[in-house]
Amino acid sequence: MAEPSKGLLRAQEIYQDRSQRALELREQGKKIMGYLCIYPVLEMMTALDIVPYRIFGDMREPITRADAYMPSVNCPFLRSCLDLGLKEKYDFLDGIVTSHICDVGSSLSGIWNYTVRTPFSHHIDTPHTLHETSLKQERGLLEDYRKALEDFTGHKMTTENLKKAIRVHNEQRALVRELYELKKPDPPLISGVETIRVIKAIQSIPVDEGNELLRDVISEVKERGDGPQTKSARLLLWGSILDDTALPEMIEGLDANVVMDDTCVGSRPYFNDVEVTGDVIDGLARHYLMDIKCPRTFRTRDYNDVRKDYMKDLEVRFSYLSDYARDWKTNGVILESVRYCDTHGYDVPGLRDYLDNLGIPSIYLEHDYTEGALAPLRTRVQGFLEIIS
Amino acid sequence: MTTEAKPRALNRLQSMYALRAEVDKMYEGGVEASEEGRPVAWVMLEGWSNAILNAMGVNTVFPENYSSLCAAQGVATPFLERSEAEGYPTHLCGYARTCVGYSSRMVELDGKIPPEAPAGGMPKPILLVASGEVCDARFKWFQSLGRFFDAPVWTIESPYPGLRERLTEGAHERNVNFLINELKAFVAFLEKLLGKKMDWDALEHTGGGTNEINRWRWEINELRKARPGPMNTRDFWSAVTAALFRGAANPDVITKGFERMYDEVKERVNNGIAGINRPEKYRLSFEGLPPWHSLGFLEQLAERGWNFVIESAYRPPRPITIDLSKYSDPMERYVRRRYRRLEDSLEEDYGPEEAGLIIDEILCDGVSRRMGLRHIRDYQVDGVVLHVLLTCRSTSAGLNLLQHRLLDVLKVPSLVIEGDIIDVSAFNPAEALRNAETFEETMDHYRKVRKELGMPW
Amino acid sequence: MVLIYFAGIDLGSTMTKVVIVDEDDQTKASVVYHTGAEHRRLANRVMEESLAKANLSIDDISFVMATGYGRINVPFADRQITELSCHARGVASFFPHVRLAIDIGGQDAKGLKTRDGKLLDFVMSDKCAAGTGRFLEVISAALGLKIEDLGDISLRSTQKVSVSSTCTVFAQQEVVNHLSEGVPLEDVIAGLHDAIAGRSARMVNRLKVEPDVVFTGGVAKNVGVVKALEENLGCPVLVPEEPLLSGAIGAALLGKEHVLKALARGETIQTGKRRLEEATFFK
Amino acid sequence: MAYFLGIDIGSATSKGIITEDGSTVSRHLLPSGVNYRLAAQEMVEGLLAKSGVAQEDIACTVATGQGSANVEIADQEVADIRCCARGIFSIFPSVRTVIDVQGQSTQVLRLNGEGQVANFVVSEKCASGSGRFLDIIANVLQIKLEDIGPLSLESKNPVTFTTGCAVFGESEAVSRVSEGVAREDIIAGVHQALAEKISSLVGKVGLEERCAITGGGGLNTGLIKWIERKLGIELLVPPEPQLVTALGAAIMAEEACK
Ligand SMILES: Nc1ncnc2c1ncn2[C@@H]1O[C@H](COP(=O)(O)OP(=O)(O)O)[C@@H](O)[C@H]1O
Ligand SMILES: Nc1ncnc2c1ncn2[C@@H]1O[C@H](COP(=O)(O)OP(=O)(O)O)[C@@H](O)[C@H]1O
Ligand code: SF4
Ligand code: SF4
Ligand code: SF4
Repeated sequence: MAEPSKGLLRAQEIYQDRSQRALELREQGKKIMGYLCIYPVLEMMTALDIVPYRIFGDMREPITRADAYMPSVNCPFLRSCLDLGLKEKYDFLDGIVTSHICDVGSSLSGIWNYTVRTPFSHHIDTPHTLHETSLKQERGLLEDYRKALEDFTGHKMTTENLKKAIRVHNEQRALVRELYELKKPDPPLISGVETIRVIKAIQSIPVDEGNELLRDVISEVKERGDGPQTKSARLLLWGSILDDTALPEMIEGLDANVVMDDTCVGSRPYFNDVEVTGDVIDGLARHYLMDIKCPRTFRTRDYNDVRKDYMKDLEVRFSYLSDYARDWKTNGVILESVRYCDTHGYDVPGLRDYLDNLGIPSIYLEHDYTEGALAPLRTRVQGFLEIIS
Repeated sequence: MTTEAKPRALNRLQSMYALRAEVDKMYEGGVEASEEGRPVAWVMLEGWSNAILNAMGVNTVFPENYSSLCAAQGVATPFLERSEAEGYPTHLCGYARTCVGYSSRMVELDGKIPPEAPAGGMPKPILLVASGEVCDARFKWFQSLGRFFDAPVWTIESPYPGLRERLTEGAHERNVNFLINELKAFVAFLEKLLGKKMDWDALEHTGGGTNEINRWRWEINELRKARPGPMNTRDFWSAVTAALFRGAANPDVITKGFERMYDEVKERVNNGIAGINRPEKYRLSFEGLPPWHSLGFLEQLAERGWNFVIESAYRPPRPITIDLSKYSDPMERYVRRRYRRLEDSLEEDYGPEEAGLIIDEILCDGVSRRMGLRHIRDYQVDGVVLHVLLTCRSTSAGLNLLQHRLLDVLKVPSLVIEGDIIDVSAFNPAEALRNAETFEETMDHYRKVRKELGMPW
Repeated sequence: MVLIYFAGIDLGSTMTKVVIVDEDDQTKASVVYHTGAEHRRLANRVMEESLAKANLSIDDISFVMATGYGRINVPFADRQITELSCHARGVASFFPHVRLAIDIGGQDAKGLKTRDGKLLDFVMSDKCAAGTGRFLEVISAALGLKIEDLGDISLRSTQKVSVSSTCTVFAQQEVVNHLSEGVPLEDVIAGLHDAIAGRSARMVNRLKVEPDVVFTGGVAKNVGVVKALEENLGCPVLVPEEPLLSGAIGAALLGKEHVLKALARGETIQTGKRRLEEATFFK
Repeated sequence: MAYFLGIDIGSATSKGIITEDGSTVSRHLLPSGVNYRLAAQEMVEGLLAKSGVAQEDIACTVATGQGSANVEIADQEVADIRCCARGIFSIFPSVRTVIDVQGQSTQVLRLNGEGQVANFVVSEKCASGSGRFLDIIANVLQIKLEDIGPLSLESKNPVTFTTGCAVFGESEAVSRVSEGVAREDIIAGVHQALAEKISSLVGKVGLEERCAITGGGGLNTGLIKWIERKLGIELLVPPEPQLVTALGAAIMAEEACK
């Protein structure tokens, strides 16, 4: 038998056939838990030896069954997820955890329960604000979630196991950040396309295996000679779900490298650690409510400010992006969103104001989550590259 | 052209006009307050903040409603286009886009109300009260208005749990406390903003008034079960805004208005008069928000004998007396008056037996097939119109599932009409009418099916 | 002194345009051809024809810049650049004070914010033929009219009718229905022009309309759309004498500037293989 | 003697049928052309001439289709979906799902045991989801309509279009041909895309066995195969699929007289 592949090759294999490992583990009697978006707390799954498996859509597969259950004016990514569910592509899941990511995301959990009927399901109603009360609420919600998982597995989640899980997940976060460090040089050592493959791969396998994969990738990337070439543009990619390499492939086929991103199949879930607090759940609640920066959360400079200062407000909401732009030396930002995504859509004008103010050029691209939709975007990206070069 | 051979197909309620006028007064009141230097806030409909703001002497106006007013008067399009020019994607909520366009126009005019604004316009706000309830649009939208106003935004968070999670032990009390603390934080903020203390006694009054109004609205809806249906949804939409978007208006005035409406509807029931001036061939329910720009379309459906006897949105809650004597904290009283345990409201609505079935469904599947269909049965509805909105996710996302459940559980068919609350270009009336004709056959079919199954209508 | 020439080729979805300029930016030759299925591949012929017109051979051309929908696959080009940048540059050569350029071609509509020939920002229409020159082509073909005549016909209109179908194919049907109901031709055509202009105006509003506004692309040859665009934007709109050529001219000029810049930096100019071969599209 | 007339003025083709006692006496098809009113007149004249029936003997006329308003002699206008249901029911009483592929739109309906429409859904208003897309491509590829279906089945490698627009699809098809792509691969790509859209519509109303195809699309044997592959069932094809709606209209006319 051939040597099992490692590093980037392995990442690509998993990217192309995501469920393969999950199916193997299921054979061995492990429970596989699907989750949508990045708000369902993974540490609690890992603590109970459940394998977290992120649910994605497939922009290469036409949506044919989901339209019966969800109007086409809704997020095509979620419609695609549902479509795959209805086509029995997620039948190997033992359960599914959803959270209040957005309206359609919440609705989907009910629709999924009605139509796909995965045996176990749980919904976490993550609040939108960072008010003190919200933190308390999130904490309570996580207690419920913990109980639900315990009932599901029939095992207690000990503090010890939970702490251990937090440590492995933090390790994963650190490894991802280390990987992103390798994107800082010019040319970057790993391309945007490869990055998505790696991230999607680690969101498809148990966390410890993901860490091993990350380590392999990091050492391979550091040493290889056939990495990306220097290009005139170093881009930061911001946006809603991007679970396919098609868009970065198109961009990197032009005179640009995607060197940094703020998307949830990218840096978003990994750039802050979970603090191991005395009461472990406190730290988890704080992380998942406050640390993940995503337009679904209402963030403002100071909730008790009686006067709004627009620019300062934008600063608080988006300054991490200017840090990214500075540290990864990007000279342009591509804002990307699937059509009908409200949470990202409302942020676009403000975010562009902010970037304009800093003199960072940006462009907004909207697509309907099909592969074919990307071709017409090519001229736009190229035009943008001509503007910034 | 005054040659009206045939009376109009819709039979409008006279009492509706007075109520409708109250909404204009609310906006006039806002402008007046602003001119006198009193504070005006823009708020979202969610039922929590308005009474608190009014108790603090803040006038409230409602951009959601204001946008539908613009649409109804046919002046929304320039605002929509303005919002597009500001770089807002066109799929965003029509209310929000109208409001963005309006705000941008205001900035252009140095904070003055645009002269083309209907009903006197909405004055510049000192505060924007967003809401985490119902949909994402309603907090993202106000947040993004920061481009136009230096008014702070406060988002009122409210729990929006999954059904099964709502039944989890301890969840209800946690949610109640969440609300109480959340609203108290809001009050603390308001006190800081306005430099004065909350008037808790006033809250008892402003908060309680809604219950009276809702009680009359409930009674009116009870009357609408009659055959023929005495009140068409068109009148419901015209009048309901007075209850929902009451602003600082005296609740007693609105209560009186609905009381009069009750009398008029009652009179109709006694005399067998319908909400349409044509034989009631089909009884329908309208699910989703209405096409504010084309309410006249209901006239054309009434012409075919379609009587919309009930609607899904903004149905008043069943009036119940809640024993609040245990609770002395005014905020707790305020919250408990409205935020109920799911089990309790189900039991009141469906009776213990069916409520039990629903709860079992929820515990087992995480969803219920039966829940939320009560009005279809009670009003003996032949068919349902599902208004799928181009720009509103939260009211549209579940409609297709509803369509399946209605057929599965009650054998009631639905007609999907695509359109929008504000954007008239999303609606094709000719096509909708064509499909309406075919849908009559579908309704006939399911009448037979229900009969065969021994269902009561 | 050696004369130096630069060529720009704009391989559009509908029209292929070639412009050759000399070192003083003077146009030596320009050729416009229907792209058509064959000509799409035979861009080389269009190039040859313009060389003949200018009395030059391909070796006299210092640099060939390709732009337009089919730019990527022009085998004799030295470099490709998007039509966005080229239009911005080209338009400025006619109207130096242009701030907003609107280009409506066969495949899409674009709005370009520019200053001194530089592209600052842009918007582009979506993947639907409604709102493009194709829309007018399809309908004029169905009515047996010449595309050149639409403009004059529409100017006679006193009361334009609105066309409610957005889909080009169905609008064609609707137009036919209007006509069979006796609506005057000019009113229907004026309605179509208004539909196109309205779409573009809403789109370019995102760039904040500032004079001078210049309108280019094949559709700018249509006086009816020009008028409708002025109405929809509420400001005057300038049209160059040959609105089809701005992309090709811009390409030629950008080619020249590219060469000059490289020379100034003491670099050698990278040129392609210069094969006067057929172009291909779907790669 | 009582005759009944059903006239379907479609977006591209007008169809008419005269019945007597439930059986067809005469049928007629002609292009709708640019003037529906004219087409309607010619249709009536043509039908009467073919059948030898006198206009006075027509007891009732029902008009349907896009241009139904232009049939002056019509006693009633009825929505085409209802007529389609009636028509197919008279041919295949056991059919419960119908896919009606017309020029301007595609509709899927469910029938009850009495031939009434129990549920239905109509495609979006974009030509790329209708039979018209096939016509456009067939036209530019210079293939006769009746040949596109069989030809599409010869393809091993259906082309995926880079555009979702029927109008741009036309020019794309042309360019692809000139670049050497086989015509069957192009036409197969269009069929496949249409079949996908149709199967999504079928999903919306739910598929119940015994499913038929009607409308001009029912003449396209290739399209039928593509849909069958997508849905995994066999479709029933009436002998004259394009005339089903007109037949239904005639039946409606008879019912109206009873
Ligand atoms: N003489 C003319 N009069 C009016 N319109 C014209 C004329 N010539 C071309 N057009 C319009 O211009 C469009 C082509 O414009 P063009 O800018 O060449 O597009 P592309 O760059 O995509 O080839 C055609 O679709 C047609 O509508
Ligand atoms: N002989 C044929 N072979 C294959 N397809 C055909 C044939 N004739 C017509 N069609 C298809 O049928 C469609 C027209 O269907 P029809 O029901 O007559 O539409 P309409 O009622 O809108 O005119 C055309 O778009 C074409 O795709
Ligand atoms: S892309 Fe937007 S709408 Fe879709 S799941 Fe994410 S947040 Fe929700
Ligand atoms: S529920 Fe719909 S209509 Fe209401 S504010 Fe939200 S998006 Fe807009
Ligand atoms: S609506 Fe018509 S013009 Fe637009 S994409 Fe569809 S087929 Fe093309």
